[in-house]
Amino acid sequence: MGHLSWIFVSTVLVNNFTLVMFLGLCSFFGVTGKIETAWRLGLANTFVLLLTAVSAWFLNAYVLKQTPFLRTIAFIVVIASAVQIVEMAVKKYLPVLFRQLGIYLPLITTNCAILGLALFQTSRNYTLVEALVFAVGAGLGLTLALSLMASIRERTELTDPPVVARRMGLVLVIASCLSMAFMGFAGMGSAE
Amino acid sequence: MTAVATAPTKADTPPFEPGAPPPATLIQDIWRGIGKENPVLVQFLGMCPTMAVTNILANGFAMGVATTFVLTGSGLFVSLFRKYVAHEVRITSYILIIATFVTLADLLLAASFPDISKALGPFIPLIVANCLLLGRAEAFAAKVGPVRAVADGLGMGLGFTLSLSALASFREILGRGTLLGHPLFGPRFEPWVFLMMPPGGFFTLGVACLVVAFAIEWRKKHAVRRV
Amino acid sequence: MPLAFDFRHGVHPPEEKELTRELPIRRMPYPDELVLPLRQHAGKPAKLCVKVGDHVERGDTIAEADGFISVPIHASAAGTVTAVEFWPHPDGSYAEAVRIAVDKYAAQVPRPRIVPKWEGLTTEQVVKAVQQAGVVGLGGAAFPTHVKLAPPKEYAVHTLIINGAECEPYLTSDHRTMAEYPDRVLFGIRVMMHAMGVKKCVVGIEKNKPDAIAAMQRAVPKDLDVEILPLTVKYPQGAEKMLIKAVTGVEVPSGKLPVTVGVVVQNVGSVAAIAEVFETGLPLIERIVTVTGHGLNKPQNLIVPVGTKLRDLIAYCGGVTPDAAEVILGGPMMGTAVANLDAPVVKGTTGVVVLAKHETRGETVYPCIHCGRCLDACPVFLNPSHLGDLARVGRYDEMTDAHLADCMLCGSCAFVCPSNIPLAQLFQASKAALRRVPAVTT
Amino acid sequence: MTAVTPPRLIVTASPHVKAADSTPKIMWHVVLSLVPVIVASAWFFGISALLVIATSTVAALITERAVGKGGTLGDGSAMITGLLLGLTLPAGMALWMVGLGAAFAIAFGKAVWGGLGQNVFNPALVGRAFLQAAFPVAITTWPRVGGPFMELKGDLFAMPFLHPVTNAITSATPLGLLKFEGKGTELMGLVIGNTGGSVGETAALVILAGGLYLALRQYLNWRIPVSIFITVALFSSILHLVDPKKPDALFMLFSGGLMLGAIYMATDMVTSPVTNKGKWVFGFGIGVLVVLIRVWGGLPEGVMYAILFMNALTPFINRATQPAVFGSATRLAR
Amino acid sequence: MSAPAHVHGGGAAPVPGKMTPAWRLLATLFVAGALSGLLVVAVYRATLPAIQKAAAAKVAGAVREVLKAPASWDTLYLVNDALAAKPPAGTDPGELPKAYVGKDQFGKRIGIAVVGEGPGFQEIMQLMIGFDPATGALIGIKVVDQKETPGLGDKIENDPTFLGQFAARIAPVIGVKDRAGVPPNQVQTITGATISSRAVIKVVNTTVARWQELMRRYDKGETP
Repeated sequence: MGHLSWIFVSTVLVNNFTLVMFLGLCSFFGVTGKIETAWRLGLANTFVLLLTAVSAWFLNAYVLKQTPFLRTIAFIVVIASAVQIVEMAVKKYLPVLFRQLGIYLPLITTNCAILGLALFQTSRNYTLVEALVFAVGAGLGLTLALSLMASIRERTELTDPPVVARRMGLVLVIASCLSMAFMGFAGMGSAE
Repeated sequence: MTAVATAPTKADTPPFEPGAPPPATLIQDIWRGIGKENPVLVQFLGMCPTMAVTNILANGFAMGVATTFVLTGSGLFVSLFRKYVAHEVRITSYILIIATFVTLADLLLAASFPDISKALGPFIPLIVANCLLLGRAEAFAAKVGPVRAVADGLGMGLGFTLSLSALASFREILGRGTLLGHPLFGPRFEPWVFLMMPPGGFFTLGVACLVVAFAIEWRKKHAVRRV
Repeated sequence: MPLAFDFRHGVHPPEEKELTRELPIRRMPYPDELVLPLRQHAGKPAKLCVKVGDHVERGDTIAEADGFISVPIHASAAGTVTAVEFWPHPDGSYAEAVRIAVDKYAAQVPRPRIVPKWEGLTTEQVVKAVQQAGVVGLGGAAFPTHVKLAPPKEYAVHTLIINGAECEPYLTSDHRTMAEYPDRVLFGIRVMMHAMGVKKCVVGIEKNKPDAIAAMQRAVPKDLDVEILPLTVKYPQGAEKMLIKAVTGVEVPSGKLPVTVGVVVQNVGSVAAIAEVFETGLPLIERIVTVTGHGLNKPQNLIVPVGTKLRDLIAYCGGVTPDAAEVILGGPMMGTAVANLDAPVVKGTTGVVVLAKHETRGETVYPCIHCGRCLDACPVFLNPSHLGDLARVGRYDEMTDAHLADCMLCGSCAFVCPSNIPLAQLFQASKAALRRVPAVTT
Repeated sequence: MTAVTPPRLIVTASPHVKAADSTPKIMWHVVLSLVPVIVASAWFFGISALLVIATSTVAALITERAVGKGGTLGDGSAMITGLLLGLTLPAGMALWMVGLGAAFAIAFGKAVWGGLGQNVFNPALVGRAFLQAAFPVAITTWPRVGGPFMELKGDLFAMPFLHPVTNAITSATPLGLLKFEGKGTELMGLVIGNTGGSVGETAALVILAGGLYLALRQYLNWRIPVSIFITVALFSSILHLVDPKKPDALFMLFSGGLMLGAIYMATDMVTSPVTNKGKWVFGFGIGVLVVLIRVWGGLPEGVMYAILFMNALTPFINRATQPAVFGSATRLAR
Repeated sequence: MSAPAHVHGGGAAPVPGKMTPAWRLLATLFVAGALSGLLVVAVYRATLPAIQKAAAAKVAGAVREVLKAPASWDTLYLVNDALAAKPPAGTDPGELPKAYVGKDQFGKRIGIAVVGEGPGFQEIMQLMIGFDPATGALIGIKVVDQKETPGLGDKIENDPTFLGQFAARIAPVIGVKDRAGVPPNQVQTITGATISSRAVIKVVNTTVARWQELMRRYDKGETP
């Protein structure tokens, strides 16, 4: 249990997927000042992360044992397919949810956070339960980072930054500051 | 040339493809990725590796070379098969091609430079998820001949490598006081550890963006003055 | 009733009322010329019914009401109509106005007229009489008073609230009216309660007017259920919704009129004007104006004929001091600064304040530091800081979502703003911008 | 006969009068209230403390002049950033690092965002977090309290880019002692301030007095420090009751940068919530994070990171704690 | 490679007026999959020896370092919580935890080298630990993988005096700020990197304890 909670805390705060591991930056920088969008994107991401964690785990355990060199290809293809199946299923059976999350699902396929999760859980030899905790933590961490970025940008959209900072400069400085703020969590859980 | 004269030549060219890139010389195709459409500093594509591996120059450079390899290889293959790939499954096919080349890059790197391969870890396989690759395949390689596709891939790759190397050099020089592992400033140099850490990654790219934006503004201002 | 006699938030601007608080109301002599704009009230402007060269007696109708939400305008003095032309209006624009050269040697006695006997009149007749007399809200908004006397039938009005708060700094006209003419005010209340069939009336007076409170309390007749309620001294205590909250503890729902909670609010001055109609038969041709300010030599409370030019009024009050900088019609919180002293006193002019340079707002505007003082000041619980940010970048639609419509432009936010951001002005401009762009129907 | 018309009639929008406070006035009062803290720092750490604070302030002002919008030195905000950054650094820190930190604070904590009022993170803390990340050893080398006034507490004048050669006697902060060696510190020392630590954070009483002055003059919002203190006290008391080895509430309150952070950093108007409810939430969040990081984190002190993290949440808190409008359905339902 | 083909063949939304027959879609993907598979397998075959050699050299180097240059070593495999000299059939020897039992030139056991891991300041750290299972005396330690703060926490890897002092200490060791005298169970932590130092000590202690027990049982003849 202690191990699982360490994985969780470490993934959400200490090694936040976006702010420390640099995964899923496209959506992180692409997110505008709309918190609702960030939440939905985060939620959709978490969902896909969970899906990926499970499918990647089974792939590793039963299919890729003898052919580890096919991992990258297998993961990306399976993730893409899984997302597409889910997209269709959600569209058919949960149209309300689809309207909220649907447009993000295809984007997520090429989100490096998803593939990164699969690769990291493989290289760390996580069990299925650990992988699930890892996925939830990663999703939560992504959602947190996205929401923080969105709410800060909501504010900076009302301000008047210098011309040179308007395009990406300020966004990267924000990311840097956020990343610094997360440095305070370093060592959490290993200090005892 | 008048419109009448162009009509027959049009029939000889391949069927019109919407969004096909305008014709250009090979040099232009290569130069585009380095300058005006620099994937890192202008288009902000492939940010994850840009920041994750640029803490030292060797890693940044290796990542750049690996990406260039994948860009060129996948560009070539996408372009070669562009007429045979059905429209409905093209993205899947592109991903398959890209993933293949990424795997090749991963294996080759692990065989030749095991230390760098270990340092880059999962970020080599993660090249698959770099939007730059799918973007170039879809927007360029799938619409032009193999030579141009390779040129474009090479250009984009060079632009990527150069930007990554520049960022990585900055981070390594100030963050460690070394370049490619060689100490530059002697033993009393105080490294700026900040640049080695995640916020330093965001910061370095941020500064690069500010500098690029400043240069653009400066040129704009001076262009106006000249007029 | 959790927070009676008070409302939450609000500000405490310096009162500055001691300049004129003790000065009895005096009558100003007629100036040489009067200028009567046809637009002096909320609603449709009056319709002109005299022509150049006509001789008018004091109290003669010179323009008629145009519809129900409109009132006639009467000549404030005997004289000759010399022109009907565009003239500087107190709101800063130019508006059609009737110029009357005052007959210097006239006795200024109004034509004999029938004084209506209020006891026998129905609601409709009282409303008609009040409209004919041109009475409007004298608190500043100049909304025709008779309209309020005839609230929609679906609402049962149970309480009449008389606004004697006079929360604007400097102004003392309502204060002096209540202190000097309490009987007239109470007579007006009696007529109104009769007309509206209301059994209960509360007069809210800020506690900084003890003499007015005492005078009113002494004058309350035994047969009327009138309560004189001392209120906390705070701006904007005199705002309609704040006053209702302070008196009844009920909040008027956002976007609704006070009648929805069974309350009608009238200003003290308007009530006194109604009383005048049923005492003397005279229409609203003069009003009590506080002429004051640290930039003025002789501050006074004056009965001023409507249409008197500010130049004449200020000259009568001894002119301005060398450091006078800004002339304001109304109170300094919500009044408008005038650029042209030829603009006349109109029915809604509660006071004329001449501010000295050191009292005016500085010119430097700093960036918003999000100190949150405006949130603590806003009586309607808006977030002026956020609204200000939105206004600056022109995101008016989002301002609507942030309840801009509830803003009553009281200026509390701008008053407390340490960065000197003209929030009230921004909001006024945003409201105007939103009115110009009709909502897109989806 | 006096003039009827004023010589120059100005026409402004209403309201035409204004409360006496202005933004520069608030800022300069904060500066004023920091004077005793600076004096206390000089008392404990001598000339070194003054050198650090002066360097930081001068560097901040120069940077503001260079990259700011122009004419913004007079509002006093750059001065505050410089002073506060200096107060959070150890007395023996090489001055080139101090100056660099201050420049970073102004350039990337403020100017890039658009200047005063537009930044989301407290600039002084951005500068300090940068220094903490860039020079982790230098910023955690705490000189010992006391000694002759003119004594240099470290290699203050190390050449830029070179690391200081320090031979000064160092000590540990109370929090460091507790975390790494399991040793406690006398409460009296914490309250008075003769313990190791940043130049301006040790004298808890002086800081409290400054905060009280500002709170009484309404130049800081008392809700933030009070909610931080309450949260830290309650949370750490509970932990102390469960496990007596964990520090008690008084130690938590008076050690480290909590006082300085709660009173001067967290209350920065620009980077804290505007709503009163939001201020309580903000303070609560800082309190919880401080205890979490101090007790379970890898670092001995977490006030800076707690405040930075809550700064990041501030736009969100603002959004979530909008007051209900007068007469709105939510208010009427109550 | 056909599984994804099914999915996508069925999933692609047909464009009205431009229908591609399903067999073409499948064929496209099949050809692409086959080609890429061929390519990957070929390169994998070609590079495998080099990769394996590099990995083996790395392990060998680490073992040599932490056991202070043993003459030779045997490999034991951990299967089902017990050690075995040979990996059981059907398991992948590359995935099993291993102990390298070092011997001197006379074939006498001088100690074992094992990999231990645990949470560091930021991430999991991996150490190769050489020790004498009989006494718990440490022989040498090498950091295999760590992501500690550069310039500070990474001194656990780069500062030879820190790792060097573990030699000849007896596990379990404790970390102190200033080592007083020569108690055999104390090591001095790195100033400014106390947490990382302690993480190393923790990993050393838990790893030694675990493998001491495993070795004891192995020596008694227990097999999986």
